[in-house]
Amino acid sequence: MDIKKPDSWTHLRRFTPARVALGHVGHALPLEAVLDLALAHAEARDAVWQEPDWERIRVGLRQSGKAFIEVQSTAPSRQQYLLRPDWGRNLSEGSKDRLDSQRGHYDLVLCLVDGLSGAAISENALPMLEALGAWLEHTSWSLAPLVLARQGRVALGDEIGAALGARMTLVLIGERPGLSSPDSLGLYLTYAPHTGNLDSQRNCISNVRPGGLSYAEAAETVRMLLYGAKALGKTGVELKPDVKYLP
Amino acid sequence: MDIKKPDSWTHLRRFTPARVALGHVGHALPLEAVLDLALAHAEARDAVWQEPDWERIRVGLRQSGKAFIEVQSTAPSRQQYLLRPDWGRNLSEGSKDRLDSQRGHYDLVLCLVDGLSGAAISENALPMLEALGAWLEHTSWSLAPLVLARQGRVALGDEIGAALGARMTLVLIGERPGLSSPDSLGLYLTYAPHTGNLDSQRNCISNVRPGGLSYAEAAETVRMLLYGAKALGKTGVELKPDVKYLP
Amino acid sequence: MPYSTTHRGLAHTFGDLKTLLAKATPLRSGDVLAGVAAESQVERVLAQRTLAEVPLTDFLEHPLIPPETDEVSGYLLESHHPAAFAPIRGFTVGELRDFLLSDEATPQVLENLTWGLLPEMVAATSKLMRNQDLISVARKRRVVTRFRSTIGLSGRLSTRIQPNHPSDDVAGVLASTLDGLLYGGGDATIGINPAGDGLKPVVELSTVLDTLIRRYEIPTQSCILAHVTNTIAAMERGAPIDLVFQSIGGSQALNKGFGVDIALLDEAHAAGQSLKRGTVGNNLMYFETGQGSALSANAHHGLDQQTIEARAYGLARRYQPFLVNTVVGFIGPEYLYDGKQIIRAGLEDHFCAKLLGLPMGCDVCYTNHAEADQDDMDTLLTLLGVAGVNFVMGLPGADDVMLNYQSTSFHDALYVREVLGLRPAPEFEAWLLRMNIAHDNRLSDSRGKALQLPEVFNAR
Amino acid sequence: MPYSTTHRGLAHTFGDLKTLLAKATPLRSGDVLAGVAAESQVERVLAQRTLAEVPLTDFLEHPLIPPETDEVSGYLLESHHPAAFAPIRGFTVGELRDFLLSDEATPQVLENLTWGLLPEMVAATSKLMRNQDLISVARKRRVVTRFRSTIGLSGRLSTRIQPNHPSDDVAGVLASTLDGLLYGGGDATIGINPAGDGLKPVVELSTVLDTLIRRYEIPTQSCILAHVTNTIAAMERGAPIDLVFQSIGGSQALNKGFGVDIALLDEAHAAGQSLKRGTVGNNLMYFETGQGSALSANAHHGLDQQTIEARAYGLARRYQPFLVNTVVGFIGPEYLYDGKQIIRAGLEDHFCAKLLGLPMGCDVCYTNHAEADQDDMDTLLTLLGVAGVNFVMGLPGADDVMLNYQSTSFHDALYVREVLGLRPAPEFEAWLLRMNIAHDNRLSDSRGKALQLPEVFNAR
Ligand code: B12
Ligand code: B12
Repeated sequence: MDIKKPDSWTHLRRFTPARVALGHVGHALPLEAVLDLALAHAEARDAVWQEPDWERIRVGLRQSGKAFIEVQSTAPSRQQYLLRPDWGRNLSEGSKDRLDSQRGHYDLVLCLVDGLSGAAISENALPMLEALGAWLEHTSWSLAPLVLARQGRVALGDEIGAALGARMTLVLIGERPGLSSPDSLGLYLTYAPHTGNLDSQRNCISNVRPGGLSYAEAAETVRMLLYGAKALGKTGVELKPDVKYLP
Repeated sequence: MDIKKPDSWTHLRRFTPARVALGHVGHALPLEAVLDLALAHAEARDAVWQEPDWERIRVGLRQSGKAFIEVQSTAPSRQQYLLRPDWGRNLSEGSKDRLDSQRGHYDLVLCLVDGLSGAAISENALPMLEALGAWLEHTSWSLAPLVLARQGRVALGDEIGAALGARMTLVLIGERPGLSSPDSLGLYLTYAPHTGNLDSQRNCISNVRPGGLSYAEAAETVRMLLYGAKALGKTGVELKPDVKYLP
Repeated sequence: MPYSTTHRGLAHTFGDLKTLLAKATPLRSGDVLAGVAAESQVERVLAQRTLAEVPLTDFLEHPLIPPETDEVSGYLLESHHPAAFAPIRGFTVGELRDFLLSDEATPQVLENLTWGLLPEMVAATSKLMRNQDLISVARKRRVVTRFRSTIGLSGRLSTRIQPNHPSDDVAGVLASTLDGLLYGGGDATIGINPAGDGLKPVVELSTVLDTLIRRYEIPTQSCILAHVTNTIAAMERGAPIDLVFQSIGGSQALNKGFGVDIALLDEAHAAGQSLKRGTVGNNLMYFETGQGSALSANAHHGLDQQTIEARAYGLARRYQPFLVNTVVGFIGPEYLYDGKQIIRAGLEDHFCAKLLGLPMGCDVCYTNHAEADQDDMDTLLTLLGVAGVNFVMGLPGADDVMLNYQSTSFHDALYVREVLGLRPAPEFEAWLLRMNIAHDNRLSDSRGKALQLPEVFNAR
Repeated sequence: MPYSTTHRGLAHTFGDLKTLLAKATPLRSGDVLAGVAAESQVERVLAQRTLAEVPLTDFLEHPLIPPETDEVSGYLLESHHPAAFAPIRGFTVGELRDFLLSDEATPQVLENLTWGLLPEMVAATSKLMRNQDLISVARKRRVVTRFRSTIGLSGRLSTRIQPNHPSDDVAGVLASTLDGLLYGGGDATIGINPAGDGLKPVVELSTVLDTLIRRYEIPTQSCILAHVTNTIAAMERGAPIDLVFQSIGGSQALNKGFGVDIALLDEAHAAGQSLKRGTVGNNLMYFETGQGSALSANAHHGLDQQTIEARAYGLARRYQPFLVNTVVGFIGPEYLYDGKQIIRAGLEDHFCAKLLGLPMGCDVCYTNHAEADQDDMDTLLTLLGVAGVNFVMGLPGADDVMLNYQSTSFHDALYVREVLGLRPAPEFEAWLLRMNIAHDNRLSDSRGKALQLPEVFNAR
C-alpha cells in the first residue's frame, strides 16, 4: 500500500531550514516528521539547562587580549531563573561591587549574557565579537571591560551599564532555544542604560548564528545602530537601522 | 430574567447525600453548585495531607485499657507515601523489631492505619472499636495488642499480622477522602496474613462513618466475617457476609 | 531480543520488547514507580523511533508474557486471526501508525482488522501517536452494541448513571437515578456499585431497578457492579440481572487478585445469556479496567501499565461485551499523576479498545489525592466526545458519595452533547421525548413535575 | 473597597477589587510571580465565591486603573455603552456567568451586549467558569470580519500561514508560504514576522507577498508583523500593505514599552484604511496580545495577568480589527507554567475576546523552556476548535525557525477541520478547489505538480 503521500515540492527544502514538504498520511504528519520534532524538542529542552562554556570564552578573550569582568544576576539557580525573570534582571550584591570598582566614563560596554541558551554564547559570542573586531579596535569610542553575566535577562545590561558608567550597553544574549536553532544569539543595544529602561528604548538584532543572520551582517547593523544612537541621543523605536548615520 | 431553572424534585435531596436536584442554567450547572464542588475539592485535597489525631487515639485507647504498639511504613513522607504505595505496604525496620518483640499466637490483630484519610481515623476509629467492644471483650479469641500504623496501605496489615503471629488481621484504614465524606473508614479482614496476600484473599467493609454504614452494622458484619473466616479457614471472594457462620 | 538505534553516533540498546515498549511510553508516574520508564525524554523518543521499526510479527513470535504461565496470553494468541492480520502482516509498528491515519484506513478496513490486531500491537502503535492521532483514528472506529438500547452509533453519546449510596439505601439510590433520568442520562445503563459485599445488595438493588425500568418502560438496562461471584449467585436465586459486571485486567495474576479467571467469566457470561433479558440484542457483559491495577497487584510482569491495560481489552472482547470502560483517573496519582497524564491515558485507552473492537466508554475522573480538577475533566470529556467515545458516566453533581472521587455529572454529558451535536441512544431519545424530559437535546421545563414517583419516597 | 465572605465561621476579606480578581484566578505562575495569586486553593475558591456576589456596576464605579493616568482605561470607560449594558445592569458577576450559559443568552443577545461589557467584567466572569463553560459560551458568539476573505463564519476555521525565516530570505519565506498554501492554509493571512528591524524587510516582504497573491489570485491578505512605525513608514513609501500589525497590551505603560499609544495606532489604522486594498471588506488591523507581557514590562498595575490581558481586547476593538490573537504559550513558563495553564489561558483569552466582539484566533503554542508538548497543543487546538476559534497558526511542521517556539502545523489545522467538520473561509475554499489543492477538505494528490513557481526559485 502507498501510505505516505510525499510532496512534489521537496526541492524547495533547500531554500529554508523550515520543515517544508513533509508529506502526509491522511491529514496527519508522517511518523518520521513527528518523531524528528519530538527528538528535537527533547534536545531543545535540555539545551535550556546547558551552561555556556565559560572557560572557552575566557580563554578566547584572554587570547585576544580583552579585559573582562564576571558577574551574575540574583537568580540563584537555573530553575529559579526560569520562573523569576525579575531576578535575572538584577545584579547580585557581589557583582555590583565588582563593577563599581571599574566604574568610569565609557561610551560602550559589551555584555555576554547566557540568557536562555548557553550554547548561543558558547558557539556564537566569540565569532560575533570577532566580526565587530575591526571596529572595536580602531574606534575612538572608549570601551568598558567586557562583562560576562550568568543567569541574566536582557535588562541585566541596564544595571551593568549604569554601574560601569557606560553611555550604551550592547548585550549579546542567548535567545530561547528553538528546535532547529538551539544556539541563536540576540543583540540588544540600549542608550543611557539604567534600571527601568523600557524595551521600546532598545534596538534588537536577532537570530545571529550560522544558519541565520551572519556575523558580518549583524556587525554591520550594530555599527549603524551605534552611530545612529550617538547621533540621535537614543535607541529604541525611533532609531531605525535603515537610516544611515555612519560617519 | 429567570436564569436558573430549579428542579421540581428538590424534596428527594433528603434521601441521599448525593448532589441531586441542582437545577441548571442552559445545560450547565448553576454557579453555586460549581463553587460548592470546587470548595469541597479544595478541602478534600487538604484532607489527604491531614494526619490522624494520634494523641486523641492514644488517650482513648489508654482510657479503655487497650495495649497498643505504634509502627510506621517505609514511606518517609506523605508526598512519598502518595507516589510509592509499595513503601506504604512495608514496615520500617524499627517497626518490625517492635512487633517481633511482641510476637505470639494470636487469633486476631486489629490495626488502625491512617491510609488516605487521617480524619477517618481521628473521627471513626474509636467509635468503631467501641461498637466492636462487646465482642472484643467477651470473646475467647486471643487478641494481639492493637497496632497504630502511619503512612500505611491496606496490605501493611499483612506484614503486621505475620510479624505478630496473628491468624487474622483486621485493618481499619482511612479511605481516600471524597468531597462529601473526607473521613470514610474502610475495614479489611485478611486470614493468614503474610507478605504477598492478594486482595481477593480479603474481605472489605466500606464507607463506615456517620453518613454511611453505621458502626453497629459494620460491627455486625465484622463478626459474621470473623466467624466465617474461622470456619472456612480463609477470607476473600469465597467468604460472603450473607452466609451465616455465627456460633 | 534486544533492539537498537543510533543517535549522534551513539548506540542505544533496549534489552527486549517489553523494555522498549515501556521506554517508548509517554511519561506517567506508574511506569516510574515500576522502574520501567525512560530515564530522559531523549531516551523516550529514541525508544519510540526504535519501536517504529519493530515488525508487527515480533509480537506474535515473542509474546510479552508467555502463554504457558498466563491464560490471558493464551487466549490473546489463540484468538488472533491470521486472515484478518494478513493485510498488515508485513508492517512495522510505525507503518501501522501511518496506515491507521491514512485515507486507506476507512471504517470498514479498520473493522476488518479487528481480530488481526493483538492488544500489544495496538498499545505499541498508540505510543507513537500524539493526542490528535489517537482522536482521529478512534473516531473512525465505531463499535455498536445492543441490549435494550443501541450504544455506539455515530453521532451518539450515551451515559451510565452511577447512583451510588454509601449504605446502599434504596431510596437514596432511586433519588439519584431519577435525577439522572430527568437530566437525560442512563441510556447506557443504570449501574450501581453496591457499598456492601455479598448477595443481598445485588438481589435488592437489581430488583428495585428492574421495577423502575418496567414502571417507566425505560429502554435501558441495569447493572449491579458487585463481584461477579455475587452476581452469579444472584442469578441463581432468580434476581433480575441485566448486565453482568466485573473488573478485569491484562494478566492472569491480576485477575486472580480480582478473584476471577476465564472459566469464571465464561460461567458468568453464560448465566447472563441464559436469562435472555435483552430486547434489541444480547451483548450483556460490562467490564471495567484501568491503568495501574496490574502494577498495584504486582501482576504486571515488568510491562508498562498501558500495554498490560490493552491486554485487558483483548480479554474483554472474548465476551462481546455491551459496555467496557477504563476508570482512567480512578486509582490515584501513583499511576497517573496529574490531569495531563489522565487525559493522555484516557485517549490511549479509548483508542486501543476501539481498535480491538470494544464498545469503549470512559470514566472521566480523578481522585482528591491527584493533581487534577474539573477543568481537566472538561478537557478530557470534550476530547473523548470528539474521538467518538461510546459512553461516559453521569453522577449527581459529579461527586460519587460512596467511591469518593469525582467523575462526570449529568450536566457534563449534556454539555458535550450540546457542543458536539451528539444525541443519546435512539431508543432512549424517543423515550425522553415520550416522557417529556427532553426534546432535541433540550431539557423540558416541566419535566419531572407530573412524574409519579416510586412508593419508597412516600414511605418516609 | 474591601470585599468579604465567611466560611466555617471565619471571615475572609479581600482588600479591593483587583486583589479579589487576582485571588479568584485559576493558578498560574505569572500571578505567583507578581505576588497577587491566592495562597491556597481554598482561598481561591472563597475569592471566586466573593467575586460572584460583586455587582457589575462596581467595575464602572471603581476602575481598576484610573483613567486619569492610563489612556487605555480612559478609552474603555468612554467606549462603554450604557444602553447595551442596560439588560445586565442589575447583575452580579455570578449572575452574568449563569446568564451567559442560559438559553436566554442567544447569539443575538450576546452580540447586543458587546459594547455593554467592560473587559474587566468579562475577565471576572471567566474566572468563575470552568473550561466547559468557556467553550459553551464562546461558541455561541461568532465574530465575522472581512478584507479579501471572510473570517469567523460558523462552521469555518481559518489559518494564518507564518512563513518566517531567520534572515528574511525571500526564497525561504516563499518556500514556506507555498508549502502552507498547498496544505490548504493561509485564508486568514500570510503573515511574516521579519527577523530584521526597520523599513527594508517590510517593503521587500510585502511586495513579494503582494506579487504572489496577485499571481495566483489568492483571496487572502498579507501582513508583515513589524513594529507599526515601520509599517507606517512603508505605507508612506507606497508599499503594498494589506493588514497593519501591532502587539498591544492592556495598559498605557505596557503600550509605551511596546513603543505605541492610541494616537499612533489611530494613525496606523487611518493609513491602512486609506489604501483601500480590501475587496470584500475593510477590517485591516491585526493585533497580537498575550498574558504575561504586562507583568514583564512592569506595567500591570498590580492586576492579575488575565484581567489586564482582557483590557487589551477592549483597546483592540476600537479598530474593528480583521484578526486578533493571543500568543498564549509564547512567552514562557514564568507566566504560564505548563500545558494545563496554557490550555486554560487559551480558553479564557478566546472567551473574553469573543464576548468583547473580537475576531479571535489563537497561537496555540509553547516554548522549549515550558512544561508543555505537542500533546498539550493537540488538546488546546481541539478545544478551541469546539469553541469556534476564528483562526490558528499554520507553520511548516509546527516549528518556527526564527521565533524559536512551536505552534500549530499546517497538518494540525487539517486535523481539526477534519474531526470537527470545519472548512476554510468560503472565498478561499473556492480557490483551493479552483487550484486543485483541496476539495471538500481532502488534499488533492496531484496538487502542486502543475504549479508554476515564482521565479526566485529558478534563480538558485
Ligand atoms: C481504589 C479501589 C479499587 C482499585 C484498587 C486498586 C488500587 N491500587 O487502589 C480497583 C479499581 C482495582 C478496585 C477493584 C475492585 N474493587 Co475496589 N475500591 C477502591 C476504592 C474506591 C478505594 C479504596 C481505598 O481508598 N483504599 C484505601 C487505601 C488507603 O488503601 P490501599 O491499600 O491503597 O487500597 C487497597 C484496597 O482498597 C484494595 N481494594 C480495592 N478494592 C477492593 C475490594 C475488595 C473486596 C478488597 C478486599 C480489597 C480492595 O486495593 C487496594 C490495593 O491493594 C474503594 C471504595 C472506598 N470508598 O474505599 C473500592 C471498593 C473497596 N472496591 C470494591 C470492589 C467490589 C471491587 C472489586 C471487587 C469490583 C469487582 N467486581 O471486581 C474489584 C476487585 C478488588 C480486588 N479484589 O482487588 C468495593 C468493596 C465492596 C465490599 N464491601 O466488599 C468498594 C468498597 C467499592 C464498591 N462499593 O464497589 N477497587
Ligand atoms: C519573547 C519575545 C517577545 C515577547 C517579550 C515578552 C517577554 N517577557 O519575553 C513579546 C511577545 C511581548 C514580544 C513583543 C515584541 N517583539 Co519580540 N520577541 C520575543 C522573542 C521570541 C524571544 C526573545 C528572547 O528569547 N529573549 C531572550 C531572553 C533571555 O531575554 P529576556 O530578557 O527574557 O527578553 C526580553 C527581550 O526579548 C525583549 N524583547 C522582546 N521582543 C523585543 C523586540 C525588540 C525590538 C526589543 C528591543 C526587545 C524585545 O523582551 C523581553 C523582556 O524584556 C524574539 C525572537 C527571538 N528569536 O529571540 C522576538 C523579537 C525580539 N521581537 C521582535 C519584535 C519586532 C517585537 C515587537 C516590537 C512586535 C511589535 N510589532 O510590537 C513587540 C514589542 C517589543 C517591545 N518593545 O517590547 C523582533 C525584533 C526584530 C528586530 N530585529 O528588532 C524579534 C526578533 C522577533 C521578530 N522577528 O518578530 N516579543
